[in-house]
Amino acid sequence: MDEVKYSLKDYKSDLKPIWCPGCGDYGVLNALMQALVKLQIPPHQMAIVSGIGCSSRLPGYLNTYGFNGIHGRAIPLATGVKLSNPDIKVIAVGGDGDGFSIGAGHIPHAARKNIDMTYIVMNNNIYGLTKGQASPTTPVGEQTKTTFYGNMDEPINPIRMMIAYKASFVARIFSGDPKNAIEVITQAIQHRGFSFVEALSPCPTFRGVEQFKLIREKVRYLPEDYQPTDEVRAFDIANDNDFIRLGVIYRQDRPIYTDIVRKMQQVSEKIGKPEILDLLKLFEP
Amino acid sequence: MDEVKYSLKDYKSDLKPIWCPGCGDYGVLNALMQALVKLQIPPHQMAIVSGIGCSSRLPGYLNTYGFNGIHGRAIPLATGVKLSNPDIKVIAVGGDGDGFSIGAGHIPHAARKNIDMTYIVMNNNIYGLTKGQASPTTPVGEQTKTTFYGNMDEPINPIRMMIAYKASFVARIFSGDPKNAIEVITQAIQHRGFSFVEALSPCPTFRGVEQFKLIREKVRYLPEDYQPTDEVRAFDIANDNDFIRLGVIYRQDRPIYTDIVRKMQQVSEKIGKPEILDLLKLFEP
Amino acid sequence: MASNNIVIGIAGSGGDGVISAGEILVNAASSDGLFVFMLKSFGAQIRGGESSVRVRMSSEPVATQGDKLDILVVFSWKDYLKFQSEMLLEDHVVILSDSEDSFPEENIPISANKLKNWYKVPFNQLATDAAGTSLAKNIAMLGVISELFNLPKSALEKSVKKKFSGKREDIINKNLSALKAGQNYVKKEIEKKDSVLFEYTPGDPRIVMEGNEATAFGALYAGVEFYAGYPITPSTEIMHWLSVYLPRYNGVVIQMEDELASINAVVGASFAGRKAMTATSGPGISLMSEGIGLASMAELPIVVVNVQRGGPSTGIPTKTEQADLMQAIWGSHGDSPRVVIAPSDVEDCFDCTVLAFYIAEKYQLPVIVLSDAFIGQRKESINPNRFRDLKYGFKKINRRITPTEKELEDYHRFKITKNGISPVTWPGMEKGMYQAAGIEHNEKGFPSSDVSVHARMTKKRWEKFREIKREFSFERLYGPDDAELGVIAWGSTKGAVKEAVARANANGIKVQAIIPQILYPFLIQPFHDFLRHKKRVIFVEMAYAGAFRRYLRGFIRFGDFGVETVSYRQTGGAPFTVGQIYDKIVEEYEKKDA
Amino acid sequence: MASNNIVIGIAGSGGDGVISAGEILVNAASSDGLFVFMLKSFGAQIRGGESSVRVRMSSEPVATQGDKLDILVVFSWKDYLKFQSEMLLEDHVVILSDSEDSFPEENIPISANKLKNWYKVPFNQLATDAAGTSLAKNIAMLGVISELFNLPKSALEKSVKKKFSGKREDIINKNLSALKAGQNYVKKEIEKKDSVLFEYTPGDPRIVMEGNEATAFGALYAGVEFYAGYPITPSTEIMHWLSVYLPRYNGVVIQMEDELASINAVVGASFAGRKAMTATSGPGISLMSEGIGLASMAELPIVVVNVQRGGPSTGIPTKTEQADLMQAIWGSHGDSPRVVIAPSDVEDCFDCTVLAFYIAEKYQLPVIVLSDAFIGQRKESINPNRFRDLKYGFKKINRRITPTEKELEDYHRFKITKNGISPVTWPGMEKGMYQAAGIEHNEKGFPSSDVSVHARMTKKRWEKFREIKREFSFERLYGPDDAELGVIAWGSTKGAVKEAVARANANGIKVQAIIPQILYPFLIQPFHDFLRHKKRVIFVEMAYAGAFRRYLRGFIRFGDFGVETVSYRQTGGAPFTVGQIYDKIVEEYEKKDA
Ligand SMILES: Cc1ncc(C[n+]2csc(CCOP(=O)(O)OP(=O)(O)O)c2C)c(N)n1
Ligand SMILES: Cc1ncc(C[n+]2csc(CCOP(=O)(O)OP(=O)(O)O)c2C)c(N)n1
Ligand code: SF4
Ligand code: SF4
Ligand SMILES: [Mg+2]
Ligand SMILES: [Mg+2]
Repeated sequence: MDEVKYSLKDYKSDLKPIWCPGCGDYGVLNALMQALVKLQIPPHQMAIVSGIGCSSRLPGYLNTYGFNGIHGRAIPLATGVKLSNPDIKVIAVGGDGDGFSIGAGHIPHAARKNIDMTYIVMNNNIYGLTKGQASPTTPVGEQTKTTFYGNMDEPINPIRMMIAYKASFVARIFSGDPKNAIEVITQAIQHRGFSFVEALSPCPTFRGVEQFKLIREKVRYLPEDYQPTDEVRAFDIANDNDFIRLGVIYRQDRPIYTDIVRKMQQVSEKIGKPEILDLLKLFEP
Repeated sequence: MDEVKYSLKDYKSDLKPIWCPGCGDYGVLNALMQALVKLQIPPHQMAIVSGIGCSSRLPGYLNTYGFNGIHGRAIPLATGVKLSNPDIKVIAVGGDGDGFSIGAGHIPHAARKNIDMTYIVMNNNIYGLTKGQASPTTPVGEQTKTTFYGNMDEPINPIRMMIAYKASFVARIFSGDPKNAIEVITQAIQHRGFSFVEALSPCPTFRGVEQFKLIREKVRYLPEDYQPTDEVRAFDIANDNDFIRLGVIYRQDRPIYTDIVRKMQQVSEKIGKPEILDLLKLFEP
Repeated sequence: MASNNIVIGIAGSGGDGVISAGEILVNAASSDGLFVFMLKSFGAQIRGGESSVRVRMSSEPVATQGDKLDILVVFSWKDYLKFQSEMLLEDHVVILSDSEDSFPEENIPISANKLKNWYKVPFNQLATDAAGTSLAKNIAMLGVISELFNLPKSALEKSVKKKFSGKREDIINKNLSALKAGQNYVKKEIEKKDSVLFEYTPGDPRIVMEGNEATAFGALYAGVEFYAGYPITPSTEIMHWLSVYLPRYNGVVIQMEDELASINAVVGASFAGRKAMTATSGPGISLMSEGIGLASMAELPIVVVNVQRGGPSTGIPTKTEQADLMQAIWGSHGDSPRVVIAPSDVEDCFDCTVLAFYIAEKYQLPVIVLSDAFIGQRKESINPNRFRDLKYGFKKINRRITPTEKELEDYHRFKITKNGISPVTWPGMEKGMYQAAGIEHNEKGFPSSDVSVHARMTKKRWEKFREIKREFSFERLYGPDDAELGVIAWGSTKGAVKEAVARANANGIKVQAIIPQILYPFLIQPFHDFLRHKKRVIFVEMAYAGAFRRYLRGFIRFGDFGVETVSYRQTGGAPFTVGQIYDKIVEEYEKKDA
Repeated sequence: MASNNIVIGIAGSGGDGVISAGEILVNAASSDGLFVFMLKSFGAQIRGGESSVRVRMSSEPVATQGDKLDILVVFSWKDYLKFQSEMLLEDHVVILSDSEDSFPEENIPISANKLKNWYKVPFNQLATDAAGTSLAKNIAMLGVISELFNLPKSALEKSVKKKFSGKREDIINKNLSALKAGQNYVKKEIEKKDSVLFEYTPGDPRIVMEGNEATAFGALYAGVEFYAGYPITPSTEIMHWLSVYLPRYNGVVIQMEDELASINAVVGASFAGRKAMTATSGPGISLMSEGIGLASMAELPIVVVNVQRGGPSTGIPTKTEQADLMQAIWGSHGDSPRVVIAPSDVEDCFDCTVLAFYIAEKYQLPVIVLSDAFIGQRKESINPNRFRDLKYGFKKINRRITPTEKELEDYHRFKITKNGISPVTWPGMEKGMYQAAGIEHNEKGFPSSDVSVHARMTKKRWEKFREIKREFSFERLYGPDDAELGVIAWGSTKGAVKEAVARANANGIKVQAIIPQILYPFLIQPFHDFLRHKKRVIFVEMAYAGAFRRYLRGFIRFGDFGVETVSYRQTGGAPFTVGQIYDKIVEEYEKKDA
């Protein structure tokens, strides 16, 4: 990484973000671009994939290959891209609704398979794009467009879920803390395997401007001596009762899916790789 | 529960199970019926709901209200039933594929909302009904119809997932240990809230007759002094490295969804409950 | 020019209060008994982006937004540009723009003759002077136009008060001052040119509804007890509304994790005996296709509202289209009967939803209400008394039929009957336990893969269609029966077709239109009657692939009537204008002797 | 009775080796160059339930399973009863049953005249004596029938050997002994009655394939590189096969968590430049409707195989039906172009899959291959040389077109071109970065909700259809052109239609059938040609609601040809028999002068 071939402007697309003023997603976009500059990944070697939501607009703001897919399906879409071309850096992004509500069924499987991608969820505790309904991370009691009498649903804890899913890299950043965010995203992208980053990313429009302050007050870095390798300890510290922890909460090195696939292909080829039409032998009576 | 009004035959339907000889699901069905006898729940006050799979055939074998729905959707189907009639005991059942693969996205939400139902997953580590493909709990290395070169996917840990989801009752039984199974299912049904029971339920047809023995060797009850109220401890003991623990691994008492809904309805009614057509006032200019 | 029918467009940025102004105007007009039609339009930005509103008011019934603007209010020309194609101008248009807008005059893309009545008004200044805040500039603007064009003035005052009711007294007063200031400005500064002058006599107040509200209200009226849904534009208002009001009537509204969950929860609720519904749009309806098929198979009444939007895929969520027709009818795998009903305006959203519950409960099958963004999100003024005496009134919408004591003795949930309808029980009923299933089953409900059982049960499920075709007909005809030119349209294109047909007949061009409400099953008799005198028929639809045309031809042998057919269609986004349809009518009319 | 065309049915329980016996028979016949057709049928039980197999062999080409059995083998009458409606008997049928079966003779539901050639054979005994295990009773049975009916004997020996190859030598030998024992039993115990005697001359060996295997093999042949899927009956064999062979050619097969994930992974793989596909059935295809629409919108080539089964909902997973036609065409929301192709037999599964890749890659859109359980899971013998010289051969299926260097200088991924096809890049290509999207977008790929952009881009996406209609035609006609009676059918009903038409013409009943392969876009010219001499046309489909009929009428104005149309359809489960179609042809033929 001596030579700086790609600078910020190389990663920036011609589209101007249409997020609201003060939206947390700006910070996440910036941190991601800074991380890319640090990592010097050639833009054409990347695919940024998303679902639908304000946050899912992010791929359009980057000058890489991108796919703004359908609501909730960023992860399988990204899986298809990655397995088709293991050399491509694949980053999936989206919102808390996109990922934890409609997309919830896909995450455990990408995580356990350890598909080599980075998944950044911009969690604003609300549905932004559809103008303010409760999301799976909306706090209890909150009034939203669908919870006139106050939200009654216990919010999920994404970090704990990811640890339970055996995700091999689990981290949290805050859009209002760019330094930490850049560092953590950089590590997430470098990680071989499924890396998950929860980005606390306020939505001033539908959660009020106080949301930013409330988060700022509650976030803490991990204890100095914290080792992110013990899943039980990680599960414990992710409890979110007093503080919301920022940083790499859990990580583990284990084989990645594309490597395993490659190995399988090699074993398979050894069995035999005849001309396709010679496979007709299989059907001889 | 002094008077025994309902006996086994009251819960048994006219359909004879068509499961294979030796299928673990027989044991689960029996344990469930025994639990119902213990609990003396009137059959017409129950709805047993399922998805699709060998295990999902279970509702048909009970003489209660039942719904053999579509693959992966037992939980939302059950949610609809329960919220429509809180007096009905709702039990959802199904397989590991039905629940943890195609249905995986629904579980966290029923769990966090604490919808008052019991969910029994008959885990046989395989897709039975479709004749032997890998499921999310199939061990690594296993050859199945879709994993000719051996399964490469790290299996999920359902118990850990459920704890991370804040399910308020998380337990495991073994179809080959009826006594424990009856006891745990009874408690699960009694529990107010979302109760989850993983039933280890071998599939001799597609996982071989050894599966039963292998499970038998690995299962252990929880330590005598075990208290199922600490989620971190529960998460830890659910690691499955050495033993597979049977019993109630985690439980918590918190408000159930239907109670909260009722309260909301009361608040709402207080605001006013005019004749429907009087609501036209709302649209006056 | 005096007029009893006026179309006003307003364009600006998020902060300009464009939509509020439109709403106040609509309310004022409606409380003076006028017929009102209001359309909103936004850019893709959630906040601070461009927005526009178009209000048509008239002392005669109106069926569309009006093709062109009589009055255009521009807070910022830059924002107006984004809507230019949606906001066409009459030649006599009067334009009012903010005099502080720095947009270079030479770049204003409006032909000089239209700019002849152009006033630059210091809206900001007026607001700041009168109310102490530029936030009131939209109210000042209302003052200006009400004075200039003779819009309902005292009603406007009332509406401003109502808008800010609940706010502090001084806020109300400040806004009233802004309104006054606007009016005074005109009196002082503008030498009144009566290029457009609105004339009307106040009547009984009308109420104002959006289509989605009418749908939600219709559901409540029909006795809905359970709503499960997942937010999606442009349908979410239905859920918003019900989440406030349904709990009051002991109903349940639950936001599910996705549309798969929503539809299955709705099916579960119906199994539990409840009147149950969901509403969604494009992507959501695609996800629901499996669950809708389950309801067909399990013979459970459910109502599914699809507020169509621009497609395919995510498409254009905020814009309208009519391209989901065939999916509504055939969208699930297998022979899966469902009824499809299409509302054609705001009132009809109410009627169709009520009808949907009636049919669903009576026939025990899914009913799809095929609305769209154009009707779902527009406002119309409605006579409040129309709801008092309705055909499918509250009392008449019974719940599904339950078995008699005798039938319960040997209960066959899916008993084969002449009309396919079998009495149904639900959990909690002491006798009558049964298994509902998505798998093929016999009359008892037990699973069966027997070929003859499948044949019998399939027939049973479709027999209901025969009965529905017997029970319903429709008569939604516009224009003279003996016209040789016909128009067949559906859903939200009704408004433009209706006005175009009226205009054509007024101009001596004989044409008749027919607009079905129940689309599937296909009620053929009214079409056969309609075709008796026709030589040529135009199919109108707001969709590219022409599904409606194929659909009609699949059921009607136009050749047997010696009728030529022409397809007139365009992709969605902007609804048809009356002029477009009118021109097409003229074009085809002129061919008649060719 | 000598015959070169014989239909054998075998029924028994799981342990009886019914299916193995059928397979050995098929292999034997095929290696002697015979034309073979084999159907399996099972009860709902996974293990130990009833099963049956039907094998037709002939020295002439066969297109169906044969309506009735010449030979029936019954290991257990109880099991046979479950299949009675699927296993009709010729009057001259010869029945062999297990002499140890304790089923009461008076309960055998077969008319006396058919029971006249009924042999009770001690299959168990023969097996135990010869092989030391009753497991070999199916082989002993093969010995019996081969001797009795003159079935290919030495080929049978070879097939038995092959079946047990890989097993211990003595197992092979034991089975060969069982075969012999069966043959000897006949020689000794049965005084040969030549009620049915098979006559043939051996020819070049043919290969044996199931439709799903042919589909999988076709995909490999067409260069598929990525398969994502989720198991579902009756399609899973496609995934099974590819999961073994595709990795060998550096391809990837991944089992996803559901069909939503499968289709999106396939779209992702296509975005990454790969030839990608999935296969599913009923419920799975409903779940994929949103993702298929995404491929339409993002203009990405994908191949989706739908092996139709009985519906609606979970329906009858193991049985066949043709009720997904309209869903294939219109199943996604919005105007979402996709091509639909229907294979009509096992070979055609191969051809259609290859064609699907050709069209998908060339036109950059989803192609749906509409197979069904009847063709997907049956076996047919095929001339292996037919694969050597194919129209859409390996070399000819290019990948989608990529942009030139010059085009890359100002790359417009969705450039509007005359035929709607624009050059495409994918991740890894140094220039040509772009954003794919399900949201409406301009030529560059940037999101747009502009009405005119939507109109232009929608048109672009559908222009491809015009070109496809230019590129393809088809000629699948059976019977004389000048017949006044016509039959239009599709997919798996081809076999029965073809044989019925042949029989009718042989009997002096002039009739012609047409069976399209590409169903959508609708290639109208061949139909117009076909209709030239027709007065009356029968639509044949295995579905209750009659979607095919509606579909055809939507595109063809039969009235203009003066053609009367008749719909002949039945629910799925059991495929049409030749007799059914023949009778319908006769019935309609006789009406011609009425
Ligand atoms: C299948 C489907 N259902 C619903 C929607 C509507 N929709 C679009 S974005 C969204 C949720 C947005 O919330 P989130 O994912 O948290 O993103 P945010 O806007 O908050 O960044 C919804 C419900 C859709 N596009 N597709
Ligand atoms: C949408 C859909 N996809 C796939 C299927 C096919 N299918 C039926 S059951 C099943 C999996 C069965 O496995 P599991 O849930 O573990 O149940 P088991 O048979 O092992 O008890 C599958 C894939 C289906 N019915 N519907
Ligand atoms: S609505 Fe919220 S999440 Fe969306 S752009 Fe605005 S601030 Fe950001
Ligand atoms: S296949 Fe397996 S799970 Fe299914 S019934 Fe047989 S043993 Fe049980
Ligand atoms: Mg969000
Ligand atoms: Mg299983």
